[in-house]
Amino acid sequence: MSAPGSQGAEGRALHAVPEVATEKLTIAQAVRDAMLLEMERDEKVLVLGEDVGVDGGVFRATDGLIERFGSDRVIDMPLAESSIIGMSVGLAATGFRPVAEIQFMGFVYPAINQLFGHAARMRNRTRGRLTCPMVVRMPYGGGIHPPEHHSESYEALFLNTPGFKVVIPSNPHDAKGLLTAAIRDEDPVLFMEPKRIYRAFREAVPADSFAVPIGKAHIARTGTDVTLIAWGSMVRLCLDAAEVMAREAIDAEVVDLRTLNPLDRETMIESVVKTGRAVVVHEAPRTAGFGAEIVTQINEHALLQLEAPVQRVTGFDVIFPLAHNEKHYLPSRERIVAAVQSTLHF
Amino acid sequence: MSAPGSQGAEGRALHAVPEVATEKLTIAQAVRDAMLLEMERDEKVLVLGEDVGVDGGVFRATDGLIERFGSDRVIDMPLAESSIIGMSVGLAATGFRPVAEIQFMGFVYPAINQLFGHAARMRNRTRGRLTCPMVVRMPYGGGIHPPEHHSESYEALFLNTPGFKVVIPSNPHDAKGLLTAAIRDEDPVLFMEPKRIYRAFREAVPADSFAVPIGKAHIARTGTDVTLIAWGSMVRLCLDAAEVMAREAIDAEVVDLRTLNPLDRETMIESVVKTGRAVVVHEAPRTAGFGAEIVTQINEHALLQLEAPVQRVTGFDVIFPLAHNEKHYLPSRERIVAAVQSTLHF
Amino acid sequence: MPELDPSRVRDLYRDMIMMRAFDDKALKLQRQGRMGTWPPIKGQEAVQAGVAMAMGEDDWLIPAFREHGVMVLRGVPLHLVYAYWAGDERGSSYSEDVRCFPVAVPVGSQWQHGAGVGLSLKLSGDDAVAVTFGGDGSTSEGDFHEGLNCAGVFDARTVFVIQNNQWAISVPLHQQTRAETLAQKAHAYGIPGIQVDGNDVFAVYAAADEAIQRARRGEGPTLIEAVTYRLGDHTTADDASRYRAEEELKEWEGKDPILRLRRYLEQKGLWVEDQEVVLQEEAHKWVDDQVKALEEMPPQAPEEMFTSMYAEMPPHLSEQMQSLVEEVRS
Amino acid sequence: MPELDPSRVRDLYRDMIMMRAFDDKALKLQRQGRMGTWPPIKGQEAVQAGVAMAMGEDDWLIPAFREHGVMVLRGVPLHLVYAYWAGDERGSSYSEDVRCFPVAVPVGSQWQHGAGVGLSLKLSGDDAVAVTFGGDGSTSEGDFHEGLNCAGVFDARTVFVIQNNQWAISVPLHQQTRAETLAQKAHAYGIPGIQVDGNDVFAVYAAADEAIQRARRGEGPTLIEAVTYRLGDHTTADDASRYRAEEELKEWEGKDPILRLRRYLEQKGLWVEDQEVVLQEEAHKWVDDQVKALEEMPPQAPEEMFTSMYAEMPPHLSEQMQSLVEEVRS
Ligand SMILES: Cc1ncc(C[n+]2csc(CCOP(=O)(O)OP(=O)(O)O)c2C)c(N)n1
Ligand SMILES: Cc1ncc(C[n+]2csc(CCOP(=O)(O)OP(=O)(O)O)c2C)c(N)n1
Ligand SMILES: [Mg+2]
Ligand SMILES: [Mg+2]
Repeated sequence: MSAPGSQGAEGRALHAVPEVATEKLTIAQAVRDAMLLEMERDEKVLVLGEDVGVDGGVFRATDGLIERFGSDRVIDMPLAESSIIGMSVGLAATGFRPVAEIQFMGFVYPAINQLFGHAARMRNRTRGRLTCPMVVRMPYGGGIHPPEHHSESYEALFLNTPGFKVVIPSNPHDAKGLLTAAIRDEDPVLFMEPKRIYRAFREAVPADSFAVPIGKAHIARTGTDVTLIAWGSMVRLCLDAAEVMAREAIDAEVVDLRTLNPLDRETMIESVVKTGRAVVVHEAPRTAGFGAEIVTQINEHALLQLEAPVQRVTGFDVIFPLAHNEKHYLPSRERIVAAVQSTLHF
Repeated sequence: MSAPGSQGAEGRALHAVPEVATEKLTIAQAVRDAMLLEMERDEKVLVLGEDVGVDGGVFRATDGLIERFGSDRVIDMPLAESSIIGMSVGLAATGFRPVAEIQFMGFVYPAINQLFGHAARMRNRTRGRLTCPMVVRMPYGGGIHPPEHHSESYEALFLNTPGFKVVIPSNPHDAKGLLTAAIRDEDPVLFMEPKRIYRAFREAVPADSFAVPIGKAHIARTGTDVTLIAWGSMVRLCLDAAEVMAREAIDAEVVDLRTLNPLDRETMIESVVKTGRAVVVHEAPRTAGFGAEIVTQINEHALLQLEAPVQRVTGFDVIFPLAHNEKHYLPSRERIVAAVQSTLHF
Repeated sequence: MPELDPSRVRDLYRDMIMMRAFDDKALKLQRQGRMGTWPPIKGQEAVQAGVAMAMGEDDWLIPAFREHGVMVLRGVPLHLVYAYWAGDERGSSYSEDVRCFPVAVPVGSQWQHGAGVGLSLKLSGDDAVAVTFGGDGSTSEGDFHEGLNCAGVFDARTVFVIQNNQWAISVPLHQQTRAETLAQKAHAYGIPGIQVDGNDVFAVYAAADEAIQRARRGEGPTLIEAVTYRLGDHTTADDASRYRAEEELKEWEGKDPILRLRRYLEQKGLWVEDQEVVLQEEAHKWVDDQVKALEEMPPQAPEEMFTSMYAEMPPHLSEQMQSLVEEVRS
Repeated sequence: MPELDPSRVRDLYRDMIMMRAFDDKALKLQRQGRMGTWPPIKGQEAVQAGVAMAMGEDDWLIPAFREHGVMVLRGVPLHLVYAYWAGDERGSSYSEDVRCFPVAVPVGSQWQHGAGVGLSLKLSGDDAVAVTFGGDGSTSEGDFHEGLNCAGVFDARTVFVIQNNQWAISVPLHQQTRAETLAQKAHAYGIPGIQVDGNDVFAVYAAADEAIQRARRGEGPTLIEAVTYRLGDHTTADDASRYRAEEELKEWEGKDPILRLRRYLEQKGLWVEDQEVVLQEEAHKWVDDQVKALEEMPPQAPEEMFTSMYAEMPPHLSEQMQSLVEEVRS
């Protein structure tokens, strides 16, 4: 099943959306929509987490689901992340499809043992006898001025340990389609939701159920001079930067990776081969962020086509600052433009 | 305080060791020696962990310490990794210097919340008012055919999250000197011990206390044709591969990073600039392993001097196999030689 | 009821009034966009005042994140508490002689620090005690279990105080555990557990005093469950009316610990309206001064995000800091 | 004592003899280099046989790592148990109708799986029960707490069995917790906890039977603490004489659950030497056959490390697998 129409951020449709009924949704609503439709389609799909029931989730992503499906399928868990995942392992291995919510990515740490030690390993450990088809939803990233631990963008944590798929949508359409695909996936999928743009904009999303395939990147903007590679909320920042640069006749292509594991190397390399220049953008700290893997793969597969070293625009190697200094930490349009300039004038 | 004499692996002294009293020690013994001397020097140094007391540690790294220092300073902890670290945070912030042992790196996951959420953040969070001078010792890596979860080499886990130093010795001399420095350090240091070579060989190590500075790489073998970059047990493998290649007139330089954070970029880049070729070797899975950061930094700082793309010789992107398939997973001399060949014939 | 002389009882009342005043102010500041997310303490003042009064000068406080009251009573300047919740790390950088940990946001993670500090005090022969706080929800985390279990094993000089305000965001206590009380969880660790009415400041004081003295004598840790109620929303980002019945709130507003203590004082003839007026005025003046102090703090330099990462700044961080400084300057 | 007819009592004895035989054999294989690290079950046979007998056909078993006895009784072929500990993942790939989780090496992590499976069974209206094992040491992990607490909240169809063999590698129980019993930890979760003599197979059976029936009736989880003793080393990589007194071992050797049951059978006239000879022979033949089956397993292909990573192999893994296949072939 594939996406009936893909688009970049707000209104930047790249090709026509086929005629299907659509609704204007935010990312948070699209996420909810995907869960709702999958729960209707498959009674084995459960939602569980802290405050996901009566409260409807602290970001309202599960709003109304408990009224619709009852507390046996929308489960308010005790305050215990290790159990949210550990019990999901038990549920998934015996036939359910849990969609677990970790309230903020910064609170996934107590669950790491269950994620790394079991969820990611059950299939391989048993050579396929027991599996863990489950989704772990986690709002991630900065930009909302919250207290400590609420701004983490720690995708790299899940990428050196095999067994997960890691999916990060950048817009409402993909949020719905990718989450649908994640729920139907036979393996554990970490689904990171860019909270900064949860409600930042609405977009027409097909009202029916559809899946955007996991493992396929999306060219969010075509261009010829440089490739910007990003995921989640940084995609929008890249698109903004591209607009700014367009005024100076710099034509940037923006690759929205959408899935970090498995990575769509082909799409990414093709773009870089075409443009000869690349900048990778992420919110996480610089050192050993997933940007390093991107740079490395480009170097492994397109070194001779590179006109300049690939640049990284990232967070700094510091603890994510509290509100006052947040803006100085996060990648900005200006930093992206400066990095592009430096690849152009290498 | 600096190392009174550095050497590569087994017997490959690069420059003369000054005349100091030495003992022939394994890495495990050198680790013990460092703890013992630091405990004698500073009564605030404590050792705590599972089976570190009466049993002397499952690898005997704390053998005899409890007899010498008593159970108030060598503490057999309940089976609770999160508490080993969480209590160490409490101890360190109030004046002690805990040296915590995690029995195997695969069992550090329950402690991630305390490590990432607190140990790494206390200084920054309080702008220096409370600090966490503590060492977390973890035997890591494959090669000993143990049960599941006993072979992890997950340094990358600790490198995208700021606040730690990450140190990995490759020989008894450095094990003693680096651990001494780690215990004296004012910040949390993750000290990963290559269990595969815990007792594989002995080396002359100064009997007195000494520190090898954290943050300095070591040229374990000088060469002109290619730079092999590694840490821990992979350094010996690189040295072996270099010997093999020497017979074919390929002269490899081996950089033993010793510290992954902060990384000694200068030494590494200097070597690559000299040789024009590099291969990075690690046991961890390939994707998003620390090798990617190495490749990226080389590309950022020496792209024009590269004669060929930097190669990675790593574990595969799979769960570390049980004994039967272990040898097929781990980097081998042959794979290193093949990677070097491919950089030479690019 | 323990023998507290009238002046100390009035102190307790004063402490609680001060808390209520600064909590109200924080909510106002938040609505005005001058404060970040704020977790109100309204309704929980008796727990915090009672425990604070039982603590000795050198005792350590290890808070979770809803302990501003006790933090301020232990010596953390209010303007720094405000600064912290307004998004300034310097808010956790109070002076060395304030024996208080910073706020611990990851729920439950502070219990083990309490155990660790309690062991530290025991090992160093320090006479002090570590008092650790947490919420009812935090008792579901594995760290609660580990912290209390380890404290028991090591006879740590630690007192564990649960502010059982009966809700963890939207999750009521009976969905948190099947145990009838939280105090009985102590049984799992072979340590004493006691449930007290957390809106009765005397009961809290008595329980805390006994537990702290026991720990000080080296007789091991105690768990105190103080049953209270969160009269406000979980935080300023929450809307409790989504999940909490109006009647329940009303009922507990009637049990407001401040009203209760005031009624007691009045009955005993220890308090008259004039005093109330003076006290309220004093409270508001103090809070206003603290807001002023907050607003007079020079802005935090952007590079401060780098300067406390390590005792010595490594080269790659200096580079990054330099790039930021240049960017900000230009 | 529950009413077990003589043939079932003899079955219990038989089960325990079988366990002892395959455990002994594993140690021999290990010394010969034909087995990896092995955690012996010697001394703990009564717990495992007693619980296994109380389990219904469709019940799930969620083991830790020292439950080979009960695993085999629940239908895991012994040669696969051997294969697993010899370092072959196929050892955890038994047939679908064996309702048994694989070994969980991270101590304590399986408790939550037990809670999850118990909830799963409840939600799907399955009549079965989840029986989860763990050691005394594992009760110190946060996951124990969380698993039992959640099982309590959800009335999960789960029975938790602690094999309290009194040691966690070198750490004796009194350094693991200050609680006098492990059973009393159930109190923290509002669920029943019972301590039984784990070397008395009837006591174990009775407690397990009651708990399993209770869970099956939907009345919630139970914690069983079976007090037993690890007569062997922690694993073949351990030397228990470093930390354990010879006398203690001797004392417990006298309480060997197999001897004890045999004495009972003999006293009741249910067992004679001839039967023992036949049984021992049968046991050894079975074990030898299983060793043969182990050794007849075709070697695991190196590429098997790739083939079960995901339902569908992603391109980068195919590439890596290809490179390995080529390397092995050349
Ligand atoms: C590990 C973790 N998970 C989730 C959260 C989000 N969160 C913050 S407070 C809270 C509820 C805490 O409840 P309780 O312990 O009862 O304290 P209270 O808020 O009632 O004071 C939650 C779920 C968090 N901060 N940390
Ligand atoms: C999380 C974790 N920490 C440490 C270990 C190493 N380890 C294996 S078994 C064991 C002791 C377990 O004791 P207990 O739970 O009593 O089980 P027993 O070995 O007595 O059966 C330890 C520390 C591990 N496997 N997992
Ligand atoms: Mg609460
Ligand atoms: Mg045990």
